[in-house]
Amino acid sequence: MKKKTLATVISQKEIAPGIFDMWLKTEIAAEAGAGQFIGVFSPDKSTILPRPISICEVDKAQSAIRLVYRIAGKGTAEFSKSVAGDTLEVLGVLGNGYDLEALQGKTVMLMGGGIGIPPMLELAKELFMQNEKLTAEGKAECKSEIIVVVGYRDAQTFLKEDLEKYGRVVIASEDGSVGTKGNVMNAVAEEGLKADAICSCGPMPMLRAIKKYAEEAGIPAFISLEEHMACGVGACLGCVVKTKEIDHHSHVNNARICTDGPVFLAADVEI
Amino acid sequence: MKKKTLATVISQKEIAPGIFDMWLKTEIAAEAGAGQFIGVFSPDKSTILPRPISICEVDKAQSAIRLVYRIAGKGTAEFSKSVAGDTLEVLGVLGNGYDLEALQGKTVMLMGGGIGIPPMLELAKELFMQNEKLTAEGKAECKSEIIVVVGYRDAQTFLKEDLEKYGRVVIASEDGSVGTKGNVMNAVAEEGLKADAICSCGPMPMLRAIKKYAEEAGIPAFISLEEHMACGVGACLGCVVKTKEIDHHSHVNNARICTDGPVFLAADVEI
Amino acid sequence: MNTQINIAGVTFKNPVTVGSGTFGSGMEYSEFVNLNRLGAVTTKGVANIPWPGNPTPRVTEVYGGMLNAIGLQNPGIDVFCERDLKFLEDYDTKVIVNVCGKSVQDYVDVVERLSDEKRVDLLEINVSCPNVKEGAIAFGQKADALFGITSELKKHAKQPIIMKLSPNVTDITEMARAAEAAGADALSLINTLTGMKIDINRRTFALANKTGGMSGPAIKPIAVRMVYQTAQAVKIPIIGMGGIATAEDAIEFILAGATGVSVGAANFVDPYATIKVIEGIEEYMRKYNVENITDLIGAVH
Amino acid sequence: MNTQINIAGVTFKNPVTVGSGTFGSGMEYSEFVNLNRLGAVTTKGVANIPWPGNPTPRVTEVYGGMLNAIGLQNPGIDVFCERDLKFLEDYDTKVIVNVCGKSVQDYVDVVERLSDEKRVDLLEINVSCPNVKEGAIAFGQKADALFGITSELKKHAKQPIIMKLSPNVTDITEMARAAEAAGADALSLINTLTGMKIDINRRTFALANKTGGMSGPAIKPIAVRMVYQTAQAVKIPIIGMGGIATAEDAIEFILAGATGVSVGAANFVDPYATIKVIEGIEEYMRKYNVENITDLIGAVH
Repeated sequence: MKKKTLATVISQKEIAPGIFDMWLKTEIAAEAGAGQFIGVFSPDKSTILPRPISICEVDKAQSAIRLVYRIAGKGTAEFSKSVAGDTLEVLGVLGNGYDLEALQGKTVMLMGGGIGIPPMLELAKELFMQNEKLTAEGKAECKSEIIVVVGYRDAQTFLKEDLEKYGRVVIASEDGSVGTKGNVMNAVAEEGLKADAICSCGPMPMLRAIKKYAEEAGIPAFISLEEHMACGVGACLGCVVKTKEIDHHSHVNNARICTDGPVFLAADVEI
Repeated sequence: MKKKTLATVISQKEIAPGIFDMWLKTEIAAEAGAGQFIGVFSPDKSTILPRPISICEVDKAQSAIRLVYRIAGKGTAEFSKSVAGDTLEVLGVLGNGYDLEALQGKTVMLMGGGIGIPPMLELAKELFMQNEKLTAEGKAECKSEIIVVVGYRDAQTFLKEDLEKYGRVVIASEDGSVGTKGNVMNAVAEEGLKADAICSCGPMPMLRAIKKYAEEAGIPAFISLEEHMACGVGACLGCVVKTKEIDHHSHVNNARICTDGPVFLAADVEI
Repeated sequence: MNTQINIAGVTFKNPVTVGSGTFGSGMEYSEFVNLNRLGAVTTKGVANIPWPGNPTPRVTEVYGGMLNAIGLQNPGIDVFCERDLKFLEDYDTKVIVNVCGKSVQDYVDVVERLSDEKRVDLLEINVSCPNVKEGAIAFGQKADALFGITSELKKHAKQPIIMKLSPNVTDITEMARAAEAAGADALSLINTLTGMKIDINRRTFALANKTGGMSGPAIKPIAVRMVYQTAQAVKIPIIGMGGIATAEDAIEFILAGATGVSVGAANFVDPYATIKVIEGIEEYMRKYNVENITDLIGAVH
Repeated sequence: MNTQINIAGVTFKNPVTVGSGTFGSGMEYSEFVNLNRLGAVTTKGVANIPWPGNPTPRVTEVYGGMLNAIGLQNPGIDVFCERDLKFLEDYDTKVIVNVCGKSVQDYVDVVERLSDEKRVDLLEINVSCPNVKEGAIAFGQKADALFGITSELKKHAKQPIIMKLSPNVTDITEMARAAEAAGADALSLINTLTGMKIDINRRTFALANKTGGMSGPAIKPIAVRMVYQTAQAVKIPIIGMGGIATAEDAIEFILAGATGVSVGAANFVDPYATIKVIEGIEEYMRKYNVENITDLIGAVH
């Protein structure tokens, strides 16, 4: 069940210029999974709306959620100042998340660009754990092969070590300082990567490229979309994306990113 | 020179229900004196204006100002949460303050009611120090006799011990739990107090009673007025009081409490 | 203690409803609040046919508030009746259906379609949405046009009608009087104020629609003023709204002359806001020994 | 880098001035800021005779802003010329004198009295103060009345005149066009929005005047929208204002179409605000390699 509740900052540090890594202790963790997000409220009352931040990692044993986010404005700047012991109001858990079962038995490319990288970590982790579970159950053939392809701006390769725990990590950087010079698609080409499915989060041009690539390759791409939101729970109709087919909620081909998404099959949305 | 600057909270505690006692370290202390005030800004940006708070005590050696204030709304509620080490923006020093020389050689009643009591402390202290200086200079006949008359709501006699360091303290309380039952004027009557001058701060009905009493007794009463303020520096004309004579600034009998006051000779203002 | 109020013959258990468009039809927020506790649910605006709304970005934040330019996206009256009204059948709360259109006939179509719907207690006529280009707002900014559409709808409506007024006018009382004269049963105000935000780094408008309707705590003083002025000008009841986030805000509107109050953008800030407002009003009544909430309506004047 | 702008033939060293009534005539703030750095000082409104203003409380705070009902207290034009204009003689900044009145003749008297004052570069005509009961605001809320007073003042004024527009209108462009058609040299907008606050514990109005003019960051989106709309409607320059507290705010107004910008209530929040805005604009120009600030005026449309 969604709720608004008070979370406690366990730790926070800046892991790259303007990019913060915060662990929050919150009951919301119990229901949180890969591809979902939470709304974080700024302590300053001049900024009133929750900031949608994707979940980077979940530690259910500790009731903790990890957020890795970029300062994008007043709200994020404000709560980036929070330190261990401070409290923050949060709303969640929000959104649909990735369907792990649909990825069983497949080679999956997890493609993250920039601040779209963090949600790939929880996804990699959950796929890795699903693999372990399947092996234990004697269904090793249902395991997914995990290839993580991440695109950075420069040598600030935040979360790289975390990602490497769960699969092969291929890197691209815009300035060429690490891995393939260019973006994630350049890395796929350079490394000759092949996959049966793609999961991705990142800037719109990257998602468009992935949608096109997946269509040509005839494979499904699950992409996580971003849009300005107000309520985060599907009521305000602020964050919509055009869909190919008439959807059951809007009846006007406008799916709500916050509740029908943020993860969509690329073929279903017009981006 | 007035300035807006960052002050550091040295300590803060609640000394009576809803009444807070805060010491601030700030360069403004160097120019601060009895009867003046500073503007304190709330850390929350939904409340934008400075809160005018009268100075309760000044420690120039430590560059510190003591404020004792009541929570009156969102702004004061917000900065009452500040703890040692926190910073607060302040504007000051503001207002004219009391003229200590004018009180030399006189029996002075310092009359404070409720949250008008705090400024009486710095005034008592400065008069006490003036007395010591005059004695040292061999002008003991110019000393002031200090009688502090303070009116509380109940037995929560905040600042009583501090005041007793500088003069005789006579107490009234509305519920009769301490001293004279009633207000400061009741205490004056009951104790048969006489004075050559009055300095006062407190609620408007009390100030009106003091103005009347002083007129009848033929003595000067210096009263400290309060009004909603915006700028605090005399520009916005928000906080005016009607004056008996045409004043040199407004030319329409409207003195500015923040700059022409807050201390006025009662006979000069229409309250 | 009696928190009941009456709007055009309909008794609400308390004065608290929601701003149209901030609460869907209650479905999404029913996960957070017990809808039975609300005085009424006011639904998202519905038109005769589905409307796709505006392109994104549709929402953006401003100091103490937000701008929206949803453009009244809605699935049309048929889906609304089958799905939204059906959903509300399970709840013991009044239902105010917000009606939008681009022409008088559009509004008439919806009003007539709803005339047999038992679940609909009141109709709120949205003639003041700043985000729809085709005409609708014109009804809300010209007194004669407002008079015209109000009297036409009164001929067709089975339920009492509430005219929702735009604050983007020179004289709100002129509009209020026109609506009252045309037979409106109640008024609701204010709709959003037209605002704009520019992203100085990208040098673009923050909203695809350029302008958007401003809501949130920032607009409350303007809303309170208009409710007060309107209460002095007309006899029909007012549902006050515009920046209500707390019980204190709601009471301010009631003291200014509002009979009902709507929690709008505050739902986005705190999904429990409606319940907190209801409980806070009760607390205020206890504190000041107010027996009937109606004693507070317009008590400051 | 060139930050100079031109309003009706008067060159300002930069676009930054202050909202009338928020800065006195500069005296009080000269303790905080070097007035020589400002593009212009806009003085507190002055009438033909001294005005006592409204009773207190005159100011109150609201979410993200404040309400004021000073009621244009001023010492009258004689004292103003002797004291305020004399004070400003020592500074190298342009002077915009804000003029108020209760009748056309009142305004004419002040304008004529100022016609020989060398220290006055521009006149700003306040026909939009919401806190004065006698007529003044009517000039600002009716296009024909605005046209009338503007053309009358143009006959008497030696300095260029800026008509200061009220935001409390249905269509700001109608007012702007009327002023332009009547010969106004420039426009300034927005004046304050009429608001109200009620103290729910005392059950009284927070202001003695009941209503007050709302200013502060909360009103910025409405102001930006009106500046943008006005810039599309007229050719004369606009001084934009309404919630400007930072350089980012000022640039937003310039991109929306303002040639000059005024820092208003923000002076109360931060007495150094004007200087910070000036420095921040320069920083923005450096960051984006803007050679002339005039390249930014109306750049988003």
